[in-house]
Amino acid sequence: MKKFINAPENVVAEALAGMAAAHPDLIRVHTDPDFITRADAPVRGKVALLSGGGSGHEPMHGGFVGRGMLDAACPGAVFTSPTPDQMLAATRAVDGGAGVLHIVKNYTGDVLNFEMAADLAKEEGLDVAAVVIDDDVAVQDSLYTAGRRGVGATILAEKICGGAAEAGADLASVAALCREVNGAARSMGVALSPCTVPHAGKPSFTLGEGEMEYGIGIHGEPGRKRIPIEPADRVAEMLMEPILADLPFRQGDKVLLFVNGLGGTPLVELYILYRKAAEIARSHGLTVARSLVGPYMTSLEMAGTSITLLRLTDDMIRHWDAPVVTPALRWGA
Amino acid sequence: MKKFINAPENVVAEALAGMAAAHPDLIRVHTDPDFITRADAPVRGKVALLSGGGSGHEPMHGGFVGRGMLDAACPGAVFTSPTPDQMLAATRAVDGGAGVLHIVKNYTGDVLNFEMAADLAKEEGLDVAAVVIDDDVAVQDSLYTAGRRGVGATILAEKICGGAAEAGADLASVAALCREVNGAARSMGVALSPCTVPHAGKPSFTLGEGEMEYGIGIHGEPGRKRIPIEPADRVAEMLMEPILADLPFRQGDKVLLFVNGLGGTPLVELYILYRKAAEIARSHGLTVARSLVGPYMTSLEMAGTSITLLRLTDDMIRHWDAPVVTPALRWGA
Amino acid sequence: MADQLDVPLLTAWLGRAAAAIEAQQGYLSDLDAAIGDGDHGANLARGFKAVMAKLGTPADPAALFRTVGMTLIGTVGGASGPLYGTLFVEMAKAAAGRATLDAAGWHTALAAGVAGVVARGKAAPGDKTMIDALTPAVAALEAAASLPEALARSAAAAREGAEATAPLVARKGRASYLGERAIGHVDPGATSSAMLLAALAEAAG
Amino acid sequence: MADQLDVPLLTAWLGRAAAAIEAQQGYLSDLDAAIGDGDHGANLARGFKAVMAKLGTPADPAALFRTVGMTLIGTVGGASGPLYGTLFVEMAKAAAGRATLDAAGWHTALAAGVAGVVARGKAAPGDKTMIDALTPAVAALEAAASLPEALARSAAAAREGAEATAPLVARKGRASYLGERAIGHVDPGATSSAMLLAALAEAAG
Ligand SMILES: Nc1ncnc2c1ncn2[C@@H]1O[C@H](COP(=O)(O)OP(=O)(O)O)[C@@H](O)[C@H]1O
Ligand SMILES: Nc1ncnc2c1ncn2[C@@H]1O[C@H](COP(=O)(O)OP(=O)(O)O)[C@@H](O)[C@H]1O
Ligand SMILES: [Mg+2]
Ligand SMILES: [Mg+2]
Ligand SMILES: [Mg+2]
Ligand SMILES: [Mg+2]
Repeated sequence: MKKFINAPENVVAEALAGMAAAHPDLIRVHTDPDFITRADAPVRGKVALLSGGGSGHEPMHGGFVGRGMLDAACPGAVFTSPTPDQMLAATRAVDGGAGVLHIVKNYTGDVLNFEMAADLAKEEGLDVAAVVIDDDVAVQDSLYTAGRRGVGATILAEKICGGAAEAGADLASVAALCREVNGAARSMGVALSPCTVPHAGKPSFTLGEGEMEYGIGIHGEPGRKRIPIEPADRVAEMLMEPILADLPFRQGDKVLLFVNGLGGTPLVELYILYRKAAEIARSHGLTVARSLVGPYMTSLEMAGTSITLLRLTDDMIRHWDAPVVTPALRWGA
Repeated sequence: MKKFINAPENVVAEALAGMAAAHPDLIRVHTDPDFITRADAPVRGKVALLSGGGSGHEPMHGGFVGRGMLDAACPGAVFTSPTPDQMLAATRAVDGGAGVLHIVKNYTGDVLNFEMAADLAKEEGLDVAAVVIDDDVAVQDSLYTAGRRGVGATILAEKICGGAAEAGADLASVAALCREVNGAARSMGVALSPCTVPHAGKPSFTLGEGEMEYGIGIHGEPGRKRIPIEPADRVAEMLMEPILADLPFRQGDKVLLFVNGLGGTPLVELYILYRKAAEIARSHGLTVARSLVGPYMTSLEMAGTSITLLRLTDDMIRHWDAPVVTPALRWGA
Repeated sequence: MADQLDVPLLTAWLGRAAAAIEAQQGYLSDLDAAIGDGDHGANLARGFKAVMAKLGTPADPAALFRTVGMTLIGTVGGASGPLYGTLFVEMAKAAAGRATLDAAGWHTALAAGVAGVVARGKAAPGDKTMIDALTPAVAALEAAASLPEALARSAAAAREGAEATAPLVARKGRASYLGERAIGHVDPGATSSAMLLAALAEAAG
Repeated sequence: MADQLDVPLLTAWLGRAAAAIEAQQGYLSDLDAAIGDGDHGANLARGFKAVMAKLGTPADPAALFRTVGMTLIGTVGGASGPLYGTLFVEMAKAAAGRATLDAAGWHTALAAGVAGVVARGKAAPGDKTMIDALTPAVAALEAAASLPEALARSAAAAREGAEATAPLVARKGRASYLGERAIGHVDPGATSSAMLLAALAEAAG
C-alpha cells in the first residue's frame, strides 16, 4: 500500500484538520463527534441540509458544504457510514429553526445510522426529514436486495436542494424536490482497477489486465459482473444503455449529464467518455442542458467512472444554476 | 494499459471534443490546428493570456480557459509540447488589440516552440510577450541543466495575471506581474507510482512497493532520486524544506499554499499533506493567506503530489481573489 | 463453571470478545472484502476497543449491556454498528433490574436483543446476515441443563448457522448487490456473531 | 551509386527514414523513457508520417527540405520538433537554387542545418543531445572521395557519436534533470539523428 498517510486510524481526523486549515472561510470542522458545517451555520430561517457517509469519496460530502449546498456533512471511517451521534450533533448545530433535511445514500449502514439519528433528533423536538437516494441501476431494486445504491444523484440532489433551501423553500418542499431529483436520476458505474482501504492495506479485489468490473459501487465492493475491457465509446454505451432503459427519458427532455471519475481516472479520459455519452443522449432526442465532469464522488484511487443522467425540470435548472460556494463546487458568487 | 480511450492517436482530439460539448458556455474548441479559446474571445482592449503544453496534465491548461484566467490554451500530444502553428493561430484568435502574453513552462520543447510562434506572430505585427515559468526546485538551475522546470506556479501565474488583465493592466505590466509571481514561487514534487502514456502502452518507469520518486516532474520522467517511502508528515517536510530553503520566505510573509495532486492521489491524502505543510509554513512565521488543494496539474493517473509556495503581495491577493469562470477554477461570478 | 452471568463474568466475556475480534480482525475484513466492502473487522475492532475503554464497573448486567450498546452505536458505524448496538440495548431493556442472569434470564435477554436486530434490519433467516447465526443461537438456549452447557450449545449453533450462510444468495446488506456472486462466501456478520457467542461460552465454561 | 543528391533520391531517403523511424519507434521511445519522457519515437513517427503525406513532388532539394522542415515543426512538437525542423529549414536555405547536391553541396547544407540546430538549442558537443551525432557527421564529410563514401562515413560517425553519449551527463533537454542518473543511457535524439543519416547512406549507396 502506497499512500500519503501517517497511520490508517488517523486518516479521517488528519484530512479533516487539513480541510479546516485550507478552507477557513467556507467551513468549520467539529471533532468528537466529527462533522463539518458551513462557516456561518446555523442560518436562521433556512432549511438546513445534512448528508454524510463513509470517507474516501472526497470531495463528497465535506467538499460540498457551504452556501447554496450542504449545511453539514458527517464523515465516517473510510467506506464506513458515520454514527448517529455525529448526525445528531450536526443536526443540532445547523438547525436554523426551519428544520433539517437528511440526504441519505441507500446503503444499509447509512440508512440505519441516519434513522437512529433522526429518531434521537425528533425526541429532542427537532424537525427532521430524510430522503434516501437510490439511483444506481447496477443493483436490482427488489425485495431480494438492499435496494439500489445511492451514487451520483446524491451530489445533484445536494446542489439542487441547496439552491431551493437558500431560496427559502420550506422543509417539506425541499424534501419533495429531493425525492423528485432522485426519482428523475439514474446512474451506472464501471471500474478498471480496485482501491486499497488504508486499514485493509491491500486492494479490495483484483482485476486482470484485460478486465473491468461493470456495475461497480463506490466502496470497493465487487460490481455486477467482470467483463473484458472495451474501448471508451463502447463503455459509454454500456453505461448509458441501462440508464436510458430504466427511466422513460423522452424525446425533448432536458437532462444534466454527469460523468464522474472514481479517483484514479484522468480527466482526459472522462472527457472522452463525456463526448460519447452526450452524443448518445442527443441521438435519443435529449437536450444536454447542463453538465458536470470530474472526480466528484470517488472511491479513493480507483480507476473508473460513473455516469448519471438527470431529467431536469425548469425548477431544477434554476436551483442548479443558483450560486454555490463550497470547497469543491463553486459558481455564481 | 487500462484506460477509457478508443485509440492512442485520438485521445487529444476526442477529449477536446468532450470539453467543447461539456462547456459550451465557457470555451470554444478549434481544430486543425488545435486550440481552446474562451467563448467570447477576442476580448477587445484586454491583454490576452495564452498558455499551452503537452496534454495529460488536465485540467491544466484547457480547464483554465475562461473569464479571469486564460484566453487560450494550446494542447500538444500527451506530454509533448504543442507546435508553433497552434500557438500562432491561438495568438491571432485571442488578440484583442492589447497584446498577447505567452505563459511558457520551462521545458526545452515548450520554450523552443513558443519562441518560434512568437517570432512568427511578431512578423505578422502582433504584440507578443513571453514569460517562462521555472519554479521547480527539484532541478538545479545551472548552466549544466535545461534549468528549472515550470510546474505549479504556472497555474498561480495564470490566475493572478488573468485577474490583472481583466482589471485592465497593459501587456508590459501583466508580463512583469507574471515574472514577479514566478520569482516568488517555488515547487517540489514526489510520486508514488508512474503513469502510462497511451502511445507507449506501458508505465514510464517502475517503482518498488516501498519506493517513491523524489523530485518528480510532470511528464513521467524519473525524479531526482528514488528513496524509501515515508509517512505523509515526513513527505510534507521533505517537500517544504527545499522550497523554504530556496527563496527567502521571511517571518510575517503572506503565502499561498498549493497542494497539488498528480492524478492518482485521493483528495483525502492531499488534505493530510496540506495539514502538515500549513503547520510547517506557520512554524516558519508565514501566514497562509490563500490555499489551493486538488488535482490541478496532473500527470495522467500518477499517484503523487507537488507543493507550491507563493509569497504574496497585496496585488497578487487582489488578482487571486478576482472572479474566475473556467471549467476547472471558478469563483466570484 | 458459572451458573449465573454476573457483571464480572460478563466483563470477562467482553474482554475475550474484544481480544477475539482484534485477533480475527483481518479475517473478518477479508470475508467482508469478498462480498462487501472489507471493513467489518476494522469496524468491530474499533467498536470493541472503545467498549473496553468505556466499560468501567457497571452496576448490573443491564447497565453493562447499555454501555456496550451505546458505545457500539457511537463508534462502529456501517450496518453492523446500529445492529450490534441494538442487540445490546435491547438486551439491556430485557435484563433491567436483575443483578445476575441465569440460563433463562440470558435466553430472555438474547431473544429480545435478536428481536431488536430483526426489527431494525428487517432480515429473515436465510438472508445471509448475522441473523443466520443469532437466530439458531437463541433457539439452542431453549432447553438447557446448565448455563455453561446452554452457552456452549448456543455458540455451536451460531457457528453452524454462520457456516451455513456460505451457499446462500444475500438478500440484505451490501452482499445483496452481488446476486449469485455471493454464493460460496460465508457472511462476515454471522461469523462475528458466532465469535461473540463463542467468547461467552468460553468465559462461562 | 549516385554522385548527386537529386529530388528522387532525397525522396527515397525520406521514405527509408520514415520507415526506419516507424520501425524503431518503440526503441526510440524506450531510450527516451529512460532519461526523458518516453515520447521521442512517437513524436518522430508522427512527424515523418506527416512528411510522407505532405511531400508531393518538390521542385528542387531546397523545396523538399523546406516542406520537411515546416511539416516537422508543425507536427512533432516537443524539443525535437523545432530542432529537426530548423535542421531542414536551414538546409533549404543553404541549398537554395540548386537542382542537385554533390558531396560539397550536401556538406554545406548539412553544416548549415546543424548550425541552425545549435543556434536554436544552444547545445555544445558533449551535452548529450542530437548535436553529438550531427557534429561528427558533418566533420566526416570533409574530405570524401565520392558521395556514397562520404555519406557512409558520415553515417558511421553519427552512429559512433550517438553511442558515445552513453557515459555522458546531459546538459540540455529533459535528460539534464537527471544529473548522474543519465549516465549509461544513450541519447534518443542522437540515436534518431544517426538513423536519419544511415537511411541517407543506404538510399545513396
Ligand atoms: N439488514 C440487515 N440485517 C441484519 N444484518 C445485516 C443487515 N445488513 C447487513 N447486515 C450484517 O452486517 C454485516 C456487515 O457489517 P459491516 O461490514 O460492519 O457494515 P457495512 O456493510 O456497512 O460495511 C453483514 O455481514 C451482515 O451480517
Ligand atoms: N537544447 C537542445 N539541443 C539539441 N538537442 C536537444 C536539445 N534539447 C533536447 N534535445 C534533443 O531532443 C531529444 C528529445 O526529443 P523529444 O523526446 O522528441 O522531445 P521532449 O524532450 O520535448 O520530449 C533529446 O534526446 C535530445 O537529443
Ligand atoms: Mg462499510
Ligand atoms: Mg515530450
Ligand atoms: Mg462492510
Ligand atoms: Mg521526449
